[in-house]
Amino acid sequence: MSDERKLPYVMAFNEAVSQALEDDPNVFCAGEDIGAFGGVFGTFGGLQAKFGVERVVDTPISEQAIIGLGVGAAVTGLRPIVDLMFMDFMCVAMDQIVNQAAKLKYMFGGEARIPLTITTAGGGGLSAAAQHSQSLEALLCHIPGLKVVHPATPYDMKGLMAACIREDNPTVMIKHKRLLGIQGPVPEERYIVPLGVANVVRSGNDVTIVAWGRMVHEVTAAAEKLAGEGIQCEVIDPRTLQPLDIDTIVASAKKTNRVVVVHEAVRFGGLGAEVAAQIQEHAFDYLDAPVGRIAAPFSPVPFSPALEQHYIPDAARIEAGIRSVLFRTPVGA
Amino acid sequence: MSDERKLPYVMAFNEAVSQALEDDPNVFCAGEDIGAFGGVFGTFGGLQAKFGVERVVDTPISEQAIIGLGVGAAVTGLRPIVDLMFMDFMCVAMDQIVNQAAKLKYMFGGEARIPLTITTAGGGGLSAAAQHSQSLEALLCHIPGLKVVHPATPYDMKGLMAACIREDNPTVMIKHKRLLGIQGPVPEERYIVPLGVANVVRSGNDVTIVAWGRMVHEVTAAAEKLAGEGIQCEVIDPRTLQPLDIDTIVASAKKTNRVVVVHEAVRFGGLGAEVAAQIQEHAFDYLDAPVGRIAAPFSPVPFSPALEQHYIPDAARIEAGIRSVLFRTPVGA
Amino acid sequence: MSITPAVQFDLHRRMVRIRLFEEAAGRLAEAAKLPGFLHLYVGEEAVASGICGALNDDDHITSTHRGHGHLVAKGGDFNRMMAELMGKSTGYCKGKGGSMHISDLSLGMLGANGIVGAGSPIAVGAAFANKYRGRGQVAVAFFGDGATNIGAFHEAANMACALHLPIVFACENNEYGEFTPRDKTMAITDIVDRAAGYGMPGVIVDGMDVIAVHEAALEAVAKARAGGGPSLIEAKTYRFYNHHGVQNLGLKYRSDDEVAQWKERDPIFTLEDRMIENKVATRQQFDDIWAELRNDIEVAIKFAEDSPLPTSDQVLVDVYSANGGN
Amino acid sequence: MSITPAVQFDLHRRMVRIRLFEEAAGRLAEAAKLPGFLHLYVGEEAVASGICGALNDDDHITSTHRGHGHLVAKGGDFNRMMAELMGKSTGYCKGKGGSMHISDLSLGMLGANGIVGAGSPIAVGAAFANKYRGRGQVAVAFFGDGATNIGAFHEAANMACALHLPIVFACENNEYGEFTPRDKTMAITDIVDRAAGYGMPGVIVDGMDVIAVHEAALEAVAKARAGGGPSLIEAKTYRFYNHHGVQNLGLKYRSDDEVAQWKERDPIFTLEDRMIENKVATRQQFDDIWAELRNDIEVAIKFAEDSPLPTSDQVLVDVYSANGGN
Ligand SMILES: Cc1ncc(C[n+]2csc(CCOP(=O)(O)OP(=O)(O)O)c2C)c(N)n1
Ligand SMILES: Cc1ncc(C[n+]2csc(CCOP(=O)(O)OP(=O)(O)O)c2C)c(N)n1
Ligand SMILES: [Mg+2]
Ligand SMILES: [Mg+2]
Repeated sequence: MSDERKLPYVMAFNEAVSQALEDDPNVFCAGEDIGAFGGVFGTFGGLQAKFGVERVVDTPISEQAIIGLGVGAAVTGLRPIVDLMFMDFMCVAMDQIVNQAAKLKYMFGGEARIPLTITTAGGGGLSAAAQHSQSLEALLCHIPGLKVVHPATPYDMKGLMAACIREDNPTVMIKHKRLLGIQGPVPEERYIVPLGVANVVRSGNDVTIVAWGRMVHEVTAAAEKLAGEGIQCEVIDPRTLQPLDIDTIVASAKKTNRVVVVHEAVRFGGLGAEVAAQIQEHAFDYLDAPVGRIAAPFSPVPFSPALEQHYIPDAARIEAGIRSVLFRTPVGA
Repeated sequence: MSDERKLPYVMAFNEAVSQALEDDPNVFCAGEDIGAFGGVFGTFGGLQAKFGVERVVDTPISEQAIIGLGVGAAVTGLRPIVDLMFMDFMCVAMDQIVNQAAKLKYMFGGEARIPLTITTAGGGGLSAAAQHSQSLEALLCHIPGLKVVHPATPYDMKGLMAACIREDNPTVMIKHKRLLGIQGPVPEERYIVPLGVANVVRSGNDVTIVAWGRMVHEVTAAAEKLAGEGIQCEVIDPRTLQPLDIDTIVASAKKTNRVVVVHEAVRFGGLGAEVAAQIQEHAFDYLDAPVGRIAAPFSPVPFSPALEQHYIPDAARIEAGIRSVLFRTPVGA
Repeated sequence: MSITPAVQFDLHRRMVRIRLFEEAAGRLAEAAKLPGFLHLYVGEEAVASGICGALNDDDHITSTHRGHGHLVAKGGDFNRMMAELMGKSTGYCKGKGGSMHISDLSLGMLGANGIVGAGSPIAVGAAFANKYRGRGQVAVAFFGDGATNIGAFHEAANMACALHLPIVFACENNEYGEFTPRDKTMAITDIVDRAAGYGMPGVIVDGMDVIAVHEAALEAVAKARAGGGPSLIEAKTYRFYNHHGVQNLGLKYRSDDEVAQWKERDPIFTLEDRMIENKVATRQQFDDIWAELRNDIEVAIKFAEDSPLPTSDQVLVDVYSANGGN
Repeated sequence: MSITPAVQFDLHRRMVRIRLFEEAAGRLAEAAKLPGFLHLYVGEEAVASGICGALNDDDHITSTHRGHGHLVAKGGDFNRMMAELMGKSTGYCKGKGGSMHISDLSLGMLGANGIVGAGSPIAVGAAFANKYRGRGQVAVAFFGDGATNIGAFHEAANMACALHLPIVFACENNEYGEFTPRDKTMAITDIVDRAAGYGMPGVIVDGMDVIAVHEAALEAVAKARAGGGPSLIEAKTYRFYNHHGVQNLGLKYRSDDEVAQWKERDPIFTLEDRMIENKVATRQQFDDIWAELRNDIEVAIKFAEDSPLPTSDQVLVDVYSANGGN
């Protein structure tokens, strides 16, 4: 409808945080430049003015301590949202994420609740080069104890962020830097997009495409193009990457008999490998072709737009990849 | 032959390092407790006494600076070996590994040589609990710019370590803590096991088993048991996990038509997913069953031996897994 | 000593409990009855006791790989501790954590930690929560001299000072990180020299003197509780056993002389002598205390030995909270 | 000034080269001709120039996200720099690195770095190699005030002191980390207060006075070269433009007054005035220098604009050295 309220992705995030701050006095936010400045991507814009310096906290450049602040506050009863400006910086804080946040509950025999949300911004396409463009979700999804979401639309952004904040386990919310400005319908009222439930973005019988983050949009463009030729793609966005809604994916694979997984991360060892491995495990007899993977080649993210445009999958490469799974010609990296 | 010289795995490592220190004045070692004490696993035993405090350096407990020491010394012309006592601690130094060591050469447009070897100890089975037992190779193998080895025998240990040290790119040598004491033939003279070349541990026509590290031994035990029933397993140890010798694996898959991947790491997002994904890509029409994966379940490593014994795959679980791929009953985690 | 006799007895009791627990654990480890690594706190009892003696039950502490002493000092239950060390389902962590992750959230003990330095950022989080709630709770981060060389400690110390949090940084300077002496890993002698770089006061105390530690802790804790921000206490102390396990394994990284000299300053016996000299206590009283607590240990060992092992179906339990927020 | 006129001219030239390069880059960025992020060094020229002026070609430096100034000061080539910023194949990194990874190993410039603090451990490695080889080379780690809050800096500083390495830690204290003032992120005023915690000397210099910076650098570098170990130099300075890009974007995280006051202390004009006053130079000489270097910049822009973009086949090149050790 034309009178549906629209918000940009970044403001959908902001609204989810704002409503959580309103609803629950235990919620607070902390991160670099998120307070007075509102975050380098504007994600926390206006929140300190509204909720005060106690609840929207500027921190030093200390990613380990930022995550630790979240872990310690969560395990003692608060519901923190802590921000890592760029996803690449999670490497600086990896111990607190992987060895502390994710494991505390288990190591303590269940005697802990860690309602911690880590927010960060991933993805390339901004000529931000090798240390500010990575898609490292595969590293997080391999770690028991974390839940990982990566919304593709403003609607999912608000609902998944609300779900992360309410979740009693550590979650990582990955925003995509190139999606911050995209507009989409976002209800003003509170709602949740449940964790672990995929979204069937588009139905089709010929081939299943699994994609997340910005790739959902590239896949949709490719799917529209193919639809003009009568090829109907079923596009599935898991939205939550851990726990992964493999049932929805496998059901679709059994229907279409052909699957392509698309992601922005490097192909080798990316989450697409797990998706492919599980599909062939659970739908082996239904597959008419190997599960294809379209992803970044095995190199760091290059700076020059002239190179980066060949690095990140786009609609044209995805289309070609889909064709090769449909017609069983080799799939490119 | 009975007069073949045997060495324990740990001494095969030690000898490779010692010979490199003898051969190349640019080689030095640094790490926590590796100097006067010889390393908590004895891996660097005796080397400081032999080569001096300048070349076998005790460092502070500062994993980021330890890797940085290696990166900076490598890029300015030395050939460092730096040690992370436990693989779990790589999370503390992840930025230096992932964003610096692995990417420098590429970011600098190729104008760098990083002949850096990072050594560490992985794996469970010592009741060392969630922060001292992990197998995190999947995190490293997803990062372009690193090479990763994980030897299963003393022979491969010496040869792969020698190869890592001579390599002009950053390598990670993962020792397995439970293999340190195993004995095996190790020639005294210098030799190399080339990076990126798999070892066919055992030939067979019925099913291919891909395994690395300590799992090679458990798989071998299972294979021997099955051989008694006339089931011939082909056991492949990639030895180098990145770059992975997928050709050898795929060729075997095309011969046996059935594959099981076994690793100690958590199954979800483990390297087994990549192996399975590539096998179905390259040998789709040859497979008579889905590629099976036997790995750790989705939890941190538990402390109690009563739990850990159910966590790490063993010969019995592997045998069951192989049977389920042979007879197409569901494969356990 | 301006510390009352009752408090002296309390501190003494905490120390003896630690000593007995640790020595029992050491014996069990030697008898191969404890799986995994074991880092004993014997010799350093005055630090955990003097500091935890200044805390309330609802104050928080973070600990290290050498964590039993901290939990005992915070009031930990012998039975559940011993059961955890044996990997039993009745243990504090149901056998999932073991020595290196032992914890009791109800006592504000946020866990031993296998990663050197990783506890301090978590303590900062607890301190933040305490300030946020405004109920006057404080947090204490325990860590070793070696841990002050790691980035996580530095970030935690700086952030605590920047945010002016109610926290005490308690450094147990035992002059070694594992098998390497402090002077090989830092160019300073006193950890307290690091405090000024964060803008907090720092004080050196004799870590073998529980009263001295306690007095310093009372001051730092009071300051934190009153909104005065962080402080650092450096306690000079020594571990009587090896880095892990009981024996020195014939490893000559410390001289026999050095060990003997420190043992002469045993924190428990020193206190007992002083209390007797000051006519605050009698030898008999101490004998009774030791006997009583020895009995507690025997009970705990029996409890642990009789407890069931966790069953295989427990592996996948407790990874996530069942009740997510949704 | 005990610094010779020739050296004064040399330092001046380094600063002007930085200023002109940065302002050209700023203009190109505003005209949308430079992809990616751009962190300008304008205002801080005296720091890189004063310190790199004390170094030899074979000494090493590590840099930050704000890295052009360091490369220019170390002798960087305008053509290859400008081409890199434009993502061209003739750039220093063949277009793969861009502003945040610009480097010239032949000049010992071990790279700008997109990770705050990550350069310092690498500088420690270079310093280690220099000591190991014993040819008297030193390393300098440049970093910001904000970077001193991150663990990597701390570990690097401590390790350098523990191993007594030939290194200088050069802090560019411009009072902000991105858009957040220093006093929100640390409880101290002077970064130099951190030096004592590592056991190295530290000195504060006026970072707008290139002669003062240079004198401090000469001393610290000489000490390092002579085997005297690490030191810290804190240069109080200011960036004239925004954290990234050219304009302040109307963002009021700094007052106009504050910016104006610092701009009055422009390090280049201050030096020029002094040199003229001291009759070491004439206005005409400076005009000629600016004109000459302006021309170099125009040439570099043309070179970069005329250079080809890298081709798609270059994506997978340079990930690994072709000649591994085997
Ligand atoms: C990040 C990390 N690095 C290394 C280790 C191995 N390790 C365990 S204890 C220890 C020594 C710690 O020294 P200190 O902090 O002084 O504590 P102490 O053992 O003396 O009580 C080391 C290096 C670890 N557990 N974590
Ligand atoms: C680990 C890490 N955290 C955060 C950032 C984002 N960031 C880039 S520059 C910067 C500010 C750095 O401040 P300072 O060290 O004072 O240097 P300045 O920009 O003032 O020169 C921040 C927070 C980053 N690049 N890396
Ligand atoms: Mg110590
Ligand atoms: Mg700054």
